[in-house]
Amino acid sequence: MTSHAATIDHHHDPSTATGIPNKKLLMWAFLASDCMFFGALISTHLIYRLHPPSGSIRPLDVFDIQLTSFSTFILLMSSLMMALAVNAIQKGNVRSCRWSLLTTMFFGTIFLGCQVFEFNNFVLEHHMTISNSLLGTTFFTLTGTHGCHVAIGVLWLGLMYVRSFKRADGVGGAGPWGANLLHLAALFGTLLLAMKFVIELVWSLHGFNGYSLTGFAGREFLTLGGTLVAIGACFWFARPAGAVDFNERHAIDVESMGLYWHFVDIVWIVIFTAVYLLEYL
Amino acid sequence: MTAPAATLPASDHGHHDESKFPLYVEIAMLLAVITGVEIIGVYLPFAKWMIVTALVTLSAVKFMFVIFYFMHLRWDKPFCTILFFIGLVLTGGTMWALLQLFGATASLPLPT
Amino acid sequence: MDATAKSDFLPQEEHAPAKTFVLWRPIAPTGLMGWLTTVDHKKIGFLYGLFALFFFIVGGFEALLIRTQLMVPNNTVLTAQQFNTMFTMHGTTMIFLAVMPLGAAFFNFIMPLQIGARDVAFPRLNAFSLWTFCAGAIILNIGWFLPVDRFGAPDASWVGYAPLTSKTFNPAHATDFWIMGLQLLGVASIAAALNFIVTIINMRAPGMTMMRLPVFVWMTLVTSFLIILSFPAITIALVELMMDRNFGTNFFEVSGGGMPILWQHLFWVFGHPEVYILILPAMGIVSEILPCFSRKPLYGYPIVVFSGACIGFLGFAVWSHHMFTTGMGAVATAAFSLATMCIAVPTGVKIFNWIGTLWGGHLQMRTPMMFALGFIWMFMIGGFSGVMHSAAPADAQQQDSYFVVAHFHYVLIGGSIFALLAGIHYWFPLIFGRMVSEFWGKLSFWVIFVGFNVTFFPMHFLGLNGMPRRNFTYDPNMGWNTANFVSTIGAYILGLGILIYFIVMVYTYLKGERVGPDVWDGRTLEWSIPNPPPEYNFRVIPTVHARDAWWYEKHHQEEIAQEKAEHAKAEDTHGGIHMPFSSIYPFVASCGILIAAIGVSALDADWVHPGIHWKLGVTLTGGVIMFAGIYLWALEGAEGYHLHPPGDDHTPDATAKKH
Amino acid sequence: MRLTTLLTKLFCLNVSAFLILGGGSLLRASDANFFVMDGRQTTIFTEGPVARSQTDLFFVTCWVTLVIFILVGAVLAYATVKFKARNAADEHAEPPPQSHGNPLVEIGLIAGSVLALVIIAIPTLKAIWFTYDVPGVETRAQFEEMLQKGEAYEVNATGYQWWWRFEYPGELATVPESGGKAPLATANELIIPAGRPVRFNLRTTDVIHSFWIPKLAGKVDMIPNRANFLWLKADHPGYYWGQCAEYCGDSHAVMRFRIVALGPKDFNDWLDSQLQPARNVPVKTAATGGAKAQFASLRAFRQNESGFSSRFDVAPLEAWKEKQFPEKNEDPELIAKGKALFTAKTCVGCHTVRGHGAQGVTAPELTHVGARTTIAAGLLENNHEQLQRWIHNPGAAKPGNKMAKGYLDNKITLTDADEAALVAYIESLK
Ligand code: HEA
Ligand code: HEA
Ligand code: HEC
Ligand code: CUA
Ligand SMILES: [Cu+2]
Repeated sequence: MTSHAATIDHHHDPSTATGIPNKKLLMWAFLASDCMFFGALISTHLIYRLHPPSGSIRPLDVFDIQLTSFSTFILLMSSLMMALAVNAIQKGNVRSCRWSLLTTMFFGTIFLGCQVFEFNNFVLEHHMTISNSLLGTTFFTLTGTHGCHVAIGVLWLGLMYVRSFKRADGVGGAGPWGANLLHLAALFGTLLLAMKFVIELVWSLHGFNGYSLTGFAGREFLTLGGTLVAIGACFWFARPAGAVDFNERHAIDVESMGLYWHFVDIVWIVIFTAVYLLEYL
Repeated sequence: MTAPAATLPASDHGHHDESKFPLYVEIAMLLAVITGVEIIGVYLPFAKWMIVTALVTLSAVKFMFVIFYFMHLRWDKPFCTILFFIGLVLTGGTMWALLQLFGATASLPLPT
Repeated sequence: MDATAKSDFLPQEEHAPAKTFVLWRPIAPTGLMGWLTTVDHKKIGFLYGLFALFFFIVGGFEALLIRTQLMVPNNTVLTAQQFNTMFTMHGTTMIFLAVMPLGAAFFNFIMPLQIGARDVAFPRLNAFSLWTFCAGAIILNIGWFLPVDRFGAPDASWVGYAPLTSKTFNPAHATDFWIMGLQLLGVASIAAALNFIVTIINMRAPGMTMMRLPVFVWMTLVTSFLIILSFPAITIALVELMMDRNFGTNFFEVSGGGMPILWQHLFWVFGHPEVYILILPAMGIVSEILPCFSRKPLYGYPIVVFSGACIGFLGFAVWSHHMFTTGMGAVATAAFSLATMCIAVPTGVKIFNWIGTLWGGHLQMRTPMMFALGFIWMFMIGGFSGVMHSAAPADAQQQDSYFVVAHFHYVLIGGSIFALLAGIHYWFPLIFGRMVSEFWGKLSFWVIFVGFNVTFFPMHFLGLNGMPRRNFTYDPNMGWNTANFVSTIGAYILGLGILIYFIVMVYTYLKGERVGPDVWDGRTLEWSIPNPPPEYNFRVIPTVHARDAWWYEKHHQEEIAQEKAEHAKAEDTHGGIHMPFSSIYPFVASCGILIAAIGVSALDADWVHPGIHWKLGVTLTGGVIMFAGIYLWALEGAEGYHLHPPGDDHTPDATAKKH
Repeated sequence: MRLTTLLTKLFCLNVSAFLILGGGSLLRASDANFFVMDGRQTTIFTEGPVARSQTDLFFVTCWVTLVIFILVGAVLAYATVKFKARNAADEHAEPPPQSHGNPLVEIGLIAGSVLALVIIAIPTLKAIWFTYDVPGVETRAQFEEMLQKGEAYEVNATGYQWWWRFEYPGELATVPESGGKAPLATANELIIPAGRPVRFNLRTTDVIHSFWIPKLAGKVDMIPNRANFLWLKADHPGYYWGQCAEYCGDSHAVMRFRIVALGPKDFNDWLDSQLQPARNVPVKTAATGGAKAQFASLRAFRQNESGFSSRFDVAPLEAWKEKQFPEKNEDPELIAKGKALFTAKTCVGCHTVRGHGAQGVTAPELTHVGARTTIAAGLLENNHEQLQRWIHNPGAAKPGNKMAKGYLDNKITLTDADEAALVAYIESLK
């Protein structure tokens, strides 16, 4: 560090006293802090699991290990895609990076969908709500906070994806920020509608929450239609249009986002073991 | 920030050239396999403490793989690792202490 | 986001890229907009200082009311409820709105100058921290202006022990304001701390190695680490409490199996590191002032630095010493008792090295030095009563008595506040280019010093004589009358001293004697620049060759002058000094957060309550504004312009041009 | 320059005037010797082994740190004086040698500090185990044995906003209402046997309180959903002051209580009388012509006005003993009226008076309230005046008080005559 700092050309030099980019350092410091956030939450959950009030719900009666394993697997794969996205942009491969970003987002959304399903299931089928039991209180708060982290990650991914279309010449339809916003809207429209569709589908197959096996007719198709429209809009916004201001110089932005995403993944690794698996012993 | 690859110090740079694609895929597979083992593990008829130890170890391994490979710590300046581990170690210590405090008999809640 | 880096590899365009109206960026506006959009670490630091001093007066005023009520037994100046509100807000205000931001003011203003940087690593994030801090301060205090029955100011003490803070025992929204206020202050502090960490690690001038950092910078770094690692604990505790109050969860709800003791643990996991967050910057300041006025380097620099880090680390291992009376069991009590005692060792090391610094020096008894010496004496007393607390069984008698109040005011006022006041005096000539008169400075010191001791020393006796804290009244037959009376008189003297201090500051700011740069014959880099410092801080980024960098420069002038000239030339060929654009979006985002937080604090647990839609509407509106602010902030990018300081080869009128 | 000098002189003059005047008024104040610390809640002059161990430890810490303070302070003072620049020439002299430190000195000082801490740590550890050595906390059987042998005593103490309930699990009192027996319960005045270790099971039903009798033992908190214990022993019979030490809401400051430690015989006598149901004052004996109780109508009390007569304050233990006997000039008719009112005004909904049909549980037990020296959790002396002050407007005496809320909820209004009758009745409950 010492000799390095003394020898670098300090003027306008993008590299820093340590050679670590500022954004990366910021991210690592933030993650160190985030450890403590989740540490406090997980501790709360475990403490109450060690001292459950009498007559409380048994986790095994509500948990669904298949679903959780599936979403764990999906989140792991999203981490892989994230790593690939960083790898791609570091080599200046914008197209590949975009696809990886989209896949990451997609997996993230599936994870969230699973969580929405899981929460609904717990509340409606097993009557475990956030307020009627201590288990519900700590479980929903912990996994919900994690879910919020995933959701913020998906949002960030979406912003990055849309940003990758920023034109190098700075011109474009409603101005760069207007087009940007619409593109973003289309993207999240797609994700939300698709998620809604899938959940409706599953519900109707399970036949609860006001849906019945035979009821697969009206609402679902409406959602499906909306999804398709939104996808179309995404394609339209993503049409090739000249050079973009997005390349290996922006690798650090993608990389710091990736750090966040992977962190969310490792938190889940801990939650999966501490909150779910240990209960099965 | 936004350091273009070209201006990064050479030591950092070299790794960006050869693709890590295969490595990443391998690691992802490894992680999936470990997760599978964990899930099966909880149903195995071993002593509880053994399974708990195994689960904790396996999770720790996954954790380390993700931070050192996916999150690049292995190739980054050691300072990043130090930075993160300060947080990690303090969190671990605090969680341990909290669980101990609430595990002690003197801290039990009132019997209901 | 970083200002200095990007321009080099962006195409050096002659004209700014086409920008729409929303993303238009002010270069160097003045007036109100100038302050709201500023990203200059010095202006931000100044604002932090201004707000902090304002709240110090507010908190002090609350303290005087507390003391007035306690002046005589069975007094009726305040009602019980008002009194409880007063000490709650006094504690909260002093800690979160006075001492912490005053520390942040110095971090912002001084730290970049000491490491030879032109700004912090993320200037806009810095502005965001400032405005979010303001939002938190507003929410904390908003209750004063609302009806007492349903809102009112918080009155659950600064530690807010569950279940007194639950809806059952505290139905008014006062507690919700307290929760959301602290939550925002946490966000602001964490964001600022992250920024400082990156700045210190990454923005050091060439040659400024970690072991050459001024001790104040080191303490900033340690403090920042404490902030990012301890605030999450209270954030989570507050989230849980908020959920209990608004969403019917059971974290601290006994009827649902919750354990209120958990709140105490989470709070003190934060709370103890927090007290070191308050003292370490102070120690940093003192470690700057003593060498300067002894004309000698700090004695044992490496060990002072190391002991600072050590205190920070140990600070995470002792939280339960605030809970000795909660019946943790013998083993846990013993463990925390011993761990707490250990902290005396690194702290002692600092004291010894400060004395070592004085030893053999040429001590110049200027006002900052007086405050710094006062700090050592008073902090020692406070530290020793801390050690008395750490002996758990003895603490069983002292906990929640005035002995604790005496302890923490000795470390907080005799420690933190003395050092911060010293810092204001010390850096005043640098910041404003004027110097405080020695006579008035010393007078304020002595009045404060006397007033402080008269106020708080008798409290030790009160505590040992069994007077519990947080008491709005006491009976005349307890043997507490005189000590309380003396203490109140002392508080008035102290208030007078502080009044003198502030009047002198304001007078000096307006009319004080103008001074040239480097009035104190300083040792660190901030003294190498003109005062008040120019926007860009350093005409040429310095190259550091030794620990007390500026002292070294002064003694190796030719060598340095040559080096500087070369660097200046190099900089000009790159197009001048790079400055970041101002931005309004951090302010917008903070406003959004403020509105959303007000909405959340007004929510009711009863979700079919008639006003709920309106309140949700406010919350969502705030959320949308916040999101819009962050979105546009991200979109506008971290660009900047180039500046040619007057006096170089370029035409003077071309001081600012966009690229 | 001249002006400054003048101002300085004036200032000094003012300060001295102030000090003289202030000093004078201080000396006149009642407890000018506050540094003696011999107040009613002193932690320095202790009267039981637990508090003594804590005070002894305090003095160890105090002496060790005092010695360090003197040593370090002396060096600091010496350095400040010795190396001070005396004049301008001195200030502008060549800077002193730029020395950087000496590892040997550092190590020596660190070792010294550690040593000092060890001196503190050893008695600390001893005292921790001593205070945590609550009788019979390990097994119930062992504790029963100790109780049998009279080596220990047990009391359940429960904190309420803002009063205390004390229950004696080993003493069964007759409950005429149910025809059975129930553990003896009292409120706000704690009677313990002197010379016997007493174990307290500390509980709370609402928020956190802290149980503190400074002269007998350091405090232990009462925490919801948590079982805490404390033990203490009073060396000899005496009257003690206690107070809630954890902020618990509006009236935390006036959540006080009194403790009476009694010798074996007195204690047994007290128990015997307490185990009885509340006393009935037969109306007929009134004919014997006891003087009618006189009640002046209530004078206005200032907010926070002290609730004690100085006579009681000087000799509280004697006052307590007096209180154990029926009042001298009882007015049976008035008492009977009060008894009726007690039911009519719904006091019975909250308070228990064993044998008089009152079985409320949310408020202090009043079966033998007349035999206590204080009411409203140690805030007011138990005499006509203060009783009337209390039932006239409980909220004024104790802010936020739950009884005041009860008045509102149950729409209780009392006339002066009602108050007089109720007071007479309450005083008769011995
Ligand atoms: C600036 C803030 C600050 C600082 C620096 C400290 C420093 C210390 N504090 Fe303090 N403390 C508070 C702020 C602070 N505290 C506050 C606000 C509370 C109350 C919170 C509330 O309840 O509202 C509190 C409460 C508090 C308690 C809980 C009391 C109770 O409620 O029962 C304890 C218990 O152990 C404690 C201990 C200590 C110790 C051991 C130190 C040590 O760090 C002190 C070390 C310093 C020295 C010892 C002096 C110098 C050393 C030498 C000269 C070397 C040689 C000395 C020896 C070997 C002894 N503090
Ligand atoms: C850094 C923190 C800090 C600071 C600086 C102070 C400063 C002061 N505090 Fe502090 N105090 C706390 C932190 C702090 N306090 C905390 C955390 C608590 C615990 C809260 C709780 O229990 O929850 C507490 C509690 C507390 C109590 C105990 C309340 C109780 O338990 O019932 C008391 C009582 O005397 C007190 C007094 C004072 C006084 C007299 C000052 C003085 O130093 C103030 C000096 C300042 C001024 C006087 C104002 C400036 C001048 C003017 C406004 C000009 C006008 C002046 C005149 C007209 C004379 N404080
Ligand atoms: C809401 C229920 C409630 C009602 C109704 C009520 N009280 Fe009380 N009472 C209380 C509570 C609670 C206290 C303890 C207050 C405290 O000290 O904080 C108390 C305290 C007292 C005390 C002091 C007891 C002691 O030992 O300190 C007396 C005497 C008393 N009440 C008498 C009465 C009378 C007479 C009435 C009817 C006119 C009455 N109370 C009605 C709740 C009630
Ligand atoms: Cu009960 Cu304070
Ligand atoms: Cu502490």
